Amino acid sequence: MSTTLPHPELGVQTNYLNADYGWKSWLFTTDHKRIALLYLFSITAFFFVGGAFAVAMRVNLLSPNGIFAHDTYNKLFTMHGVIMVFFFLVPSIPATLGNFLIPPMIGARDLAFPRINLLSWYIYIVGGVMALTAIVRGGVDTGWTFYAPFSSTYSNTHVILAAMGVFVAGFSSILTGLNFIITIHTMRCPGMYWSRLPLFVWGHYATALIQVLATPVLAITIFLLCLERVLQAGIFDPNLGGDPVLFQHLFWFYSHPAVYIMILPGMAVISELVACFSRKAIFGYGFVAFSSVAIAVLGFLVWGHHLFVAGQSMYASMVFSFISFLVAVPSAIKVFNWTATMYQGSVSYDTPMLYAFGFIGLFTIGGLTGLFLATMAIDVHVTDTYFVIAHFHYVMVGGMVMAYLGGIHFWFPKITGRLYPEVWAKFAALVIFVGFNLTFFPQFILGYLGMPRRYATYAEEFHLLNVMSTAGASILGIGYLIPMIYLAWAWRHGPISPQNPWHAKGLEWEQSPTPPPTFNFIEPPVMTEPAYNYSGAEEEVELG
Amino acid sequence: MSHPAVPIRVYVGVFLALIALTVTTVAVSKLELGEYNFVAAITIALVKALLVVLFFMHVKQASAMTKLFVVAGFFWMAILFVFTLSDYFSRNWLPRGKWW
Amino acid sequence: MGSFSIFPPRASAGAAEVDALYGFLLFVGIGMTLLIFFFVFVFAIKYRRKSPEDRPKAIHGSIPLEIAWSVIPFLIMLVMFGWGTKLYFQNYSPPTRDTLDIYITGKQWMWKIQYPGGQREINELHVPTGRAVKLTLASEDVIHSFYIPAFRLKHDVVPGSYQTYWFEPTKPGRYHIFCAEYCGTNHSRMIGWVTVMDPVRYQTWLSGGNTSESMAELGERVFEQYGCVTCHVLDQQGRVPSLRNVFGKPVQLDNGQTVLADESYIRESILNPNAKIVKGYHRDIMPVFQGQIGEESLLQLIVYIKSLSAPANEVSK
Amino acid sequence: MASHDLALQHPPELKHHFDDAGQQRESSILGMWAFLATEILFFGGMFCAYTIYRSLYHEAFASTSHFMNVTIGGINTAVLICSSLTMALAVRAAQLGQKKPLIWLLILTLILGCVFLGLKAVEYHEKWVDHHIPGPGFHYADARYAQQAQILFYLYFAMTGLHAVHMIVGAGLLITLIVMAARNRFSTAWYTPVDMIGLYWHFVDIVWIFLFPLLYLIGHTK
Repeated sequence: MSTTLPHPELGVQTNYLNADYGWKSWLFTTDHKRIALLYLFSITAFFFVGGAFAVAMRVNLLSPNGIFAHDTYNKLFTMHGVIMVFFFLVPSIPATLGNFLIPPMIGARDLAFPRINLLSWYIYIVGGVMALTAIVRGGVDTGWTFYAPFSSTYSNTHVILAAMGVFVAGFSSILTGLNFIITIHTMRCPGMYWSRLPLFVWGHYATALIQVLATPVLAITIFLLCLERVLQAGIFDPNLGGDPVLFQHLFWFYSHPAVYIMILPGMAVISELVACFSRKAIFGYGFVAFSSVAIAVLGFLVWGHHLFVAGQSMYASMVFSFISFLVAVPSAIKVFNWTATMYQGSVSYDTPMLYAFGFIGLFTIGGLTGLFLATMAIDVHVTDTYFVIAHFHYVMVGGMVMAYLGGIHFWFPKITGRLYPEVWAKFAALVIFVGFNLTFFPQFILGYLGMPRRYATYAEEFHLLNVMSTAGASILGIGYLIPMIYLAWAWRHGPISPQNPWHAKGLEWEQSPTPPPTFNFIEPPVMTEPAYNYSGAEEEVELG
Repeated sequence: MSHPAVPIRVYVGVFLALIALTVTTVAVSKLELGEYNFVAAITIALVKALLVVLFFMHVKQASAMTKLFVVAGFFWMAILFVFTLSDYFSRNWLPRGKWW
Repeated sequence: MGSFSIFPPRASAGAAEVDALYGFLLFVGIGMTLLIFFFVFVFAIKYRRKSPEDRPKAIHGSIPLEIAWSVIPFLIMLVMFGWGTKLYFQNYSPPTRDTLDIYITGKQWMWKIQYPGGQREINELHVPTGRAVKLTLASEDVIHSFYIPAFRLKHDVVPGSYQTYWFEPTKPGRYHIFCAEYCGTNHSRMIGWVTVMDPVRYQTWLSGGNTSESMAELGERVFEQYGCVTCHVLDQQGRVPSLRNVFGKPVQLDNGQTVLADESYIRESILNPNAKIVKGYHRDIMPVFQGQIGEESLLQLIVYIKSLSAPANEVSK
Repeated sequence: MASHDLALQHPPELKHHFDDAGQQRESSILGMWAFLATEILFFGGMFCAYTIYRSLYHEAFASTSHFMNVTIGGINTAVLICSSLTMALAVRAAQLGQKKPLIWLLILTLILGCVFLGLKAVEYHEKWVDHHIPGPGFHYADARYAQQAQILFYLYFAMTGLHAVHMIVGAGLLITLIVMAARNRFSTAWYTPVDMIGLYWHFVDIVWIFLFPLLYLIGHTK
């Protein structure tokens, strides 16, 4: 960071980090910022556990005949999926950045229910420990989708323990979402109208809607699955009169909206980054804000596109396909508006903005390949192949993880009160971008060539592309380790940050000290201007 | 609550209505109405639920936001029902006409 | 490895159509990606920060632009939707007559394939060019998915029901069969080969196998073995409906609905006879066979019932 | 909680991060409704499964009604409606600051809840005796419907079981309320817990209002 601004010695001031000491002050805290850090550390741990499984998978796929036993590989991809989806991606941005930033952004002293916030972290940990126990005791091999009747009758691994871990973690997600919704509704400071909410908050509001309304259906589905596994009464087993497709309906009623739980907060972060590093009000604020809610609502109506080849009625498939195209429109609106925001702006290339560039590019590819999958005849060919793997990794890793890292860098000074080393950060961003594309782009080609997913061994002609992918994965893995190291270093030894190192707009930078005190503000905050008023205009014209 | 206390007779009236409806639903189930037995049972249950929501749970006097939350819960459940059932009911439809 | 291609072998008319649609999607997708990349690069470079004091003027948006970049992509997507839906219905709705019917049963972890003539194979499927081939897919245990990349087709094989799709092979050769729905330990070994042959060689191949009985004959034995014959006396209307000339015809039910007597209907009527009652007959006469008949025998039985309706052309050899 | 640096003098029941009691009450009520929305979808998933299997296996489901104890089910419906009335009156008493009626109404609600659970246990025992617990020991008189009836009993136990769990949780919450009320923790200005647990209790009642006709009264259609 090229900042040479004189900084006040904020280190001596009381802030949320030095307000209290000792492990009790952390484990029994109700401060949303400390809970966010608890989440940050636990999520990072799960990210590296899940990442380790991914590395093992890529190693296995170096050879067409595989290296590990089939059962081992099956457990690897299952545990990679379970850990990454339920214990990293779903809580990632909301539970860390969202938890930390929503109250200061709307001018509140804390979330509406601080104790429930802490409870949600404990629930998350209990769920995580259950899933990890399942792994340690021998793993689970059903795929993260837990499809019946394989999971309910045929698998002889620790399905119940792992599934109950997911069940429990779901309640953590529900409580986080509930807390956000109520906080955003009732705790906004004077002048913080809905039309002035930062887009970060809008994105999290939409995310929270999904968390609250979709997660309970996952819970009940897993409950029915576990009960079925115990009783063998046949609710999902066709040999006893059950219908396995019903499981898929109930499962995807949650799990498709859940991919929006995973991407909407990423979009929320990118809106902040693009505005700040272009020094511009976001282009089409109303459209970007509304598109988040539109994605959240329409996202509930498209789950059937996972069932085009599963024996679903062709007519139902047709409807689901159509709505799947519809949900692409608000996503496209976001990308266009971010791009337009840079027009005539003042674009700087600080690390968070590099991640934002990466996000826009990779999410564009991820989103457009989503159209291939919404097109039913193409989906018949590429579903359950590496094409799907590549598509959702472009969205989840290329999109969400990029946004997560961008957000972590952007708010690192806010969280820690210190600056990170800019050169290392830029280097790491580049390594991650290159590694990511080398890992996942070949998988699109593999998919169209017909390589099915979840294959421990594969046909000879897929060898070259798999080797490329594994090479990329090793670069990507190193890319993720670099920020771990320099961010940990900067937390202790980085230069002290001024209150607003980026000259960013928003209450969390302008009216809250860095790092914030326990109740975020010293003076009661007031919002006196529209969001993203980077031009400093006195009177704002009506928004588009 | 920001609203004044509801008179006891309202609660008792709702209670009596609920009991009456329970008796009705049992009685109706003894009749031979074919498919309409199901319709009747669900309709009566919906009326009962509505009474409880509006009066016992004070949604009648609640803020518009609370009402929106209540409606949202049921609306999303309707999404689950409508789309899932649409699959089951159209699974045996034959493709009409030739597509090629 | 020979020349590198982003397309797998293209061995059916349907595959060419899917590839054409894929080409359209690629064109649109790459075009959109380039467009966005172009603007991001141009804006990022042209409007890069020149001084830390830069305070660019705010632009709050443009309704015409927003409408344009919502509506135009949506119209393009409508084309994708229409085209994709048409192909989907086409590939999943087999022609109603003159198809070569092949029956596939998946189990952990192999594909068992039965031909109408009684030939059986494991993990090998032989089909002739120039003829519509209809696959009927059944599973004995978990969900599998029968995937032939060269035809750009797959369908989940769901236990408890029949799934079908069809294709018309055009190019002789040997192509992959994959199981595409995760099914347990040896999922990635649940693979096989489809061999497409020209019709003459196909006939030779068919006669080469040592088959004593056709599928219909095997089915007739099942019919006798399970005692179906005691009530379903052929050519006789009694307490039970006649089975002659039922298959492929619409059936009037006692609840007023009409269903087509296809494989799924016959399957349901055997396993769970009270589910659909033919108009004019009584329920609870036929015993429930759910869980009593193996998937392969059931398929033979269905082929037998089919043979009671099909005039000669169905029985090859 | 670091409350020493707080300038504002809050009333004891007002949490530090709220501006005033109105904001806090509004948050609590909205939060409770958001929670109930998740509960609606939680049970909704099971109701959806029920609806599908009922439409697929209509007759098998109808045949099970001979084994459902409509008397107990009906009495339990009445018991729950009574408990909803007493709960609603308890909230009213809290609102008017009438401590004694509040405590007695809460106790009455708790008793009615326990009656419901007791009758439920009797019913479960009947099912046990009849071998109607899904699983390896399941036995159904009508062999034609054995498998399909097992699915109904599976749903019966899953739905009523989860409902009973909610009742047990509700009973625990009622005990907490009774203790709080006895310790004079509530006032006309602050009785939010009574209000919220009231909402929860009524919701559990509504679930039963649907369970009763769907599980007990399906037999006579044809």
